[in-house]
Amino acid sequence: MRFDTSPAPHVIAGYTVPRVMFQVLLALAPAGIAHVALFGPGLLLQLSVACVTALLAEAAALRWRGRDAAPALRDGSVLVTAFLLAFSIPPLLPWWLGALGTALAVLLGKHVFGGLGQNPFNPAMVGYAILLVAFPAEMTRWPVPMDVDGTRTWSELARMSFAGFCGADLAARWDGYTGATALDSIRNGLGLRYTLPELLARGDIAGTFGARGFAWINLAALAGGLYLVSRRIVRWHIPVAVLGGLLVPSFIAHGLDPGIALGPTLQAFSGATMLTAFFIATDPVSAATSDRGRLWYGAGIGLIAWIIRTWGGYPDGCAFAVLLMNLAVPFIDRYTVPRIYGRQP
Amino acid sequence: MSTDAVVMAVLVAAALAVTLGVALGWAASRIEPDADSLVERIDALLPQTQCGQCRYPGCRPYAAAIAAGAAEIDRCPPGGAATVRALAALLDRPPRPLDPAFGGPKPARVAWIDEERCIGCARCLPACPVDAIVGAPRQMHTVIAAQCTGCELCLPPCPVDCIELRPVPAVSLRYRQPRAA
Amino acid sequence: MAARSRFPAGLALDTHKQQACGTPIVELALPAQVVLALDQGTGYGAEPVVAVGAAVAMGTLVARTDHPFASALHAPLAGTVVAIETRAAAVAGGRSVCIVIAGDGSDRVDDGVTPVPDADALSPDELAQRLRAAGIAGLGGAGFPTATKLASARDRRAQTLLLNGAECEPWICCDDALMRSAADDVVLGALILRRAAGAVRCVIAIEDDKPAAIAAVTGAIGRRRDDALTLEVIPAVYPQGAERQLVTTVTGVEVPSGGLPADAGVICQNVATAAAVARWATSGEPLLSRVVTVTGSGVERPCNVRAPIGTPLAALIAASGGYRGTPLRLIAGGSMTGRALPSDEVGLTKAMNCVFVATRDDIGARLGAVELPCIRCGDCASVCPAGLLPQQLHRAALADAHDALRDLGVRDCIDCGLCDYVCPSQIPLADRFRDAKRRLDEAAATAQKAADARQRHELHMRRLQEAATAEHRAFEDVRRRVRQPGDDPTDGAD
Amino acid sequence: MTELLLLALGASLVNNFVLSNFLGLCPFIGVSRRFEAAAGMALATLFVLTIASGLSFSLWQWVLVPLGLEYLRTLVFILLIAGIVQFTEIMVRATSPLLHQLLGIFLPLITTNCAVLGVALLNVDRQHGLLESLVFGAGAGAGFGLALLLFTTLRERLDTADVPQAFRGVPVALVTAGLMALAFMGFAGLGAR
Repeated sequence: MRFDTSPAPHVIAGYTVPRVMFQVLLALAPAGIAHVALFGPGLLLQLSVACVTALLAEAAALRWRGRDAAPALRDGSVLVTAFLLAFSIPPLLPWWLGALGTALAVLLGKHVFGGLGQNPFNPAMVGYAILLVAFPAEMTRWPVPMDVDGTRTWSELARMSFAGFCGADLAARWDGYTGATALDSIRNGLGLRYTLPELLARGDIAGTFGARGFAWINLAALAGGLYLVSRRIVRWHIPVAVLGGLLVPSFIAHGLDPGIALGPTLQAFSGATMLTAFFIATDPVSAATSDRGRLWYGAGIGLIAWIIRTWGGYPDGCAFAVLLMNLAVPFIDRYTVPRIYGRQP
Repeated sequence: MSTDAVVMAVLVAAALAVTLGVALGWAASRIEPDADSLVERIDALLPQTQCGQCRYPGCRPYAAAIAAGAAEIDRCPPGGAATVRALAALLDRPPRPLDPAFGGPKPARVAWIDEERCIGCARCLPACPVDAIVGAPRQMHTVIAAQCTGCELCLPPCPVDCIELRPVPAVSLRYRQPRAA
Repeated sequence: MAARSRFPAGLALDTHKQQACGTPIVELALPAQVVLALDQGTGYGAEPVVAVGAAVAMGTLVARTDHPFASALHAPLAGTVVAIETRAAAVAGGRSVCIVIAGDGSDRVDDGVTPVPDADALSPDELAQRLRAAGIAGLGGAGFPTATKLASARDRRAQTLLLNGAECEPWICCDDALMRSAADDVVLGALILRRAAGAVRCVIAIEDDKPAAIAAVTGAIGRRRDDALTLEVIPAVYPQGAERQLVTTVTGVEVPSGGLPADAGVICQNVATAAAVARWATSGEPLLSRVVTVTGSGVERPCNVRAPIGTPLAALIAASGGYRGTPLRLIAGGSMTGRALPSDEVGLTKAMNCVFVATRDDIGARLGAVELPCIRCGDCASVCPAGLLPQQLHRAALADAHDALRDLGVRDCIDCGLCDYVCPSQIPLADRFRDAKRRLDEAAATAQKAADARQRHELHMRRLQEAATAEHRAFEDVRRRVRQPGDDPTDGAD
Repeated sequence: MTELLLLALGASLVNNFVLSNFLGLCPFIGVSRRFEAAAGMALATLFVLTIASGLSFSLWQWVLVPLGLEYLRTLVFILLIAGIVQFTEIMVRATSPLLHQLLGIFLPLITTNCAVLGVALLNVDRQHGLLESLVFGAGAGAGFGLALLLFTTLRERLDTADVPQAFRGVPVALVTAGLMALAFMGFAGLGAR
């Protein structure tokens, strides 16, 4: 009898890239529900545009390279990029900006470098940063969340989201329904020499434990993130380091000057903190690769985000922090090779 | 602009130039360049066939020529693309294909003496750059295959053309698979 | 109290051991023919000392060797040598010269096989010599001659003999079965080996998922009353049985990169090797047979079989009730590191501890695997028992970057296959690394050859130079002598 | 002290000469294929920038201004920088011939690295003192070196990536540099408040 002589090992665990990616999408669901409940259905509109654009861009890039697009479309990685971008942009963004950002993310952030596994930068953050730099006004206009003012109904929010999605002039009809995010308001307020307690006392910025609206999204993202950690799809190093890098300095600064510096709770539950810590920074392709390297990488993201939030020109520095640490990844990898068994340290 | 100002400007510029010139000249005379270490590192990447196909008399002279910038890195057919790649990496130059003017890559071969036809003239002995031919005048000669680099330098001196190049006998490299029992 | 696993990582795998382990060891009837490969799995072969047509008895020496990595072969049955030819074999490269012996059905024993009168009276050196002559080699999977290992342990003054009963690889359970049925043999062999290695203590290490074997060995040790002979129960984590990892688990010391366990003061031997030593000490029988697990969904009745070395695998499978279903791969060893064999006509080797007949049920996930690009998830690094970064090694291997491969420690890879097993992109990492190691070996050989050539070239040039100088000097001498009379016309006396 | 620290941080990160001001792109693209070469270039540039800042300031303050020769500054600075670069080249060739080979033409070209002249001129324009000039020069040099080393390690990683044929080599390097500049925009406005 003849047999096939493939090399060892002859078994594999069978936990594949598509399954990892779809677990990540699943873990985003709680944050998505919170997002829709607080900011209206804009997220769903952005998601649909982002997903369609991402799949088309991925297919086009692979067709152009003469490769089979089917396995790449099935592996789900491009959908993760689309989801992360859709979660990061304001739900009121005109659809063509969402589409532009997604196309840039997939083409410039990923396929220029060779596609899955090759990109040094997080594609979603590339798309987001380009949009933020090029369209600062559109990118900082958010709906006023549901938990700020009880007189607004969700259906009004829905109609406004749709109008914004279609590119209508929101200022004409929906003024008062849109505004800056909490971090942006705090930043502007501090710029006008208000103190932090004064700003927080206004009530439209922060609730009991974090920023209005964003606190719940962050909480939901934390829950989804903990699910990923418990399933060992995401290992704990990066989230812990990101949160440590952000919260430790904010704790110290808040203790030194509570009049200006944001406290750790507010930092943790505002902006894109949890989304960054558990979903964006943990993209393995653009993250450092050893456990020790991942601690450095995550701490760097947290610290840079804190620096930008505290002194920088942008209210939420998470995207830039991720990109800045992305470009340091090969450098980190070079100096954080773990000790090999049997070798001297 | 007054003449004084022009004179002053010229003087200042000239003074600066002279000062720098003297300082640099002094530095250049005091600090000796060390070229050998680079030649060593280049030589270590060459295949040491000593075949002279690069038109230098051996590998080290070619390495010296590369280090001095007198020769390109594409002149070594026995090393083939791998050697060009290694040299390009060492010197951070773009890799380039072998220059066909210096011969093309050939399969690894070693010299073999047809002992029936060898007349024992011993002319091939000094020609071999690595002393891989054993023999004495009026004795039959033999090539030590393991030491032959396939440089072909023994072919021209042979008066009866009894040397030919044959494929390298397959050397099996034993790689033992470690086991987790 | 189980010791904590102290090597970098590892993973608890599905062991699939119960299939074969339920029944006692089957004694195989003598096969009609045996195929003895001269290379028994180490890559080095012995030399035949019999000719075709020679009559042999059980235990007759048929191939001898002086090579430290090859082991002597003895006829496992009485009969006639019918062929000495290259055949398919369970060795690297897939082929080896084999001695084929047809049995005559008798149980004639060679006159040389006599009981060892008193193994305790022999010096360690003599013991090692006798073990080498008896062809005893590592039965754990490597097939490395025991005497060679003993010699290196004595050279390095290793103090501890570590008897490996971990048997961490899935599907294999021959050592478990042997320890349960012949624990006294294992302990006797351990004591002989301890003396032969010059070690002062002996530790038998067994994974905690083999309670019956642990009980049997505990009993056997109790009967010996030897303080320097202990049992260590270790966690069942793959690759616990890999030599380096086992040394670290039991002693807490790491084997230096590129070194031997003896450099950490330990010599490892398999429990089955110890049992074979005991068999030799009591009956004088050289290594003629071994216990092998025949298992997998592709055989009717998985079991452990004691079979003569050289038994064609087809005969082993027949003894296990024959094939079942559609066997796809015939694997010598377990599912993680076993070598897939092309045919069931190859003979059992000393190194072969398992015959794993795999169907789609066993290896289906591997068969359907589609390789995707590496996403640097690092799962491989988190299981690597050598503390390597397989994801970085993979990039270096694809780029054929030799310096990076060396720096990242591809040579420290023990080929356990775990990175491959967990990879979500289903990249055949283990095979890539095997290939990279082979290319590094080739490059090193080429570099060595170039360095030799360079040295000889320098000598050659110096000699040419000296010859030229000598010739010049001789020429000058002659010229001076020719000129001298003219230079001094008064000098005509001589 | 805080002022000086902020000056150094500003010159190295916020207004990074390569990634924010796009000065010195020639060695940034040219000497970023290999880490050893990039490290050598980073050190050489740091050295030249610091020394040139100090010397050019001294010449300006104590020679050109007293003599009323301010209009000669470009000429004098370039001459000075060329001299320092030549000195650096002699040093490099003596200490590491391999590094000299690796840097090749880019070593003398530090002379034309506009970052060096830029720093010298900015020192004069911003009326920095001697210490400030040195710190500004060193900060700019450190920022250049940091950007160069990060870029080099990124490019080394891209060497083994499956980059589309059309983007291999310099194109993908330029895209990467662009994305690095995008990331550095995150520092924009830092300290403005």
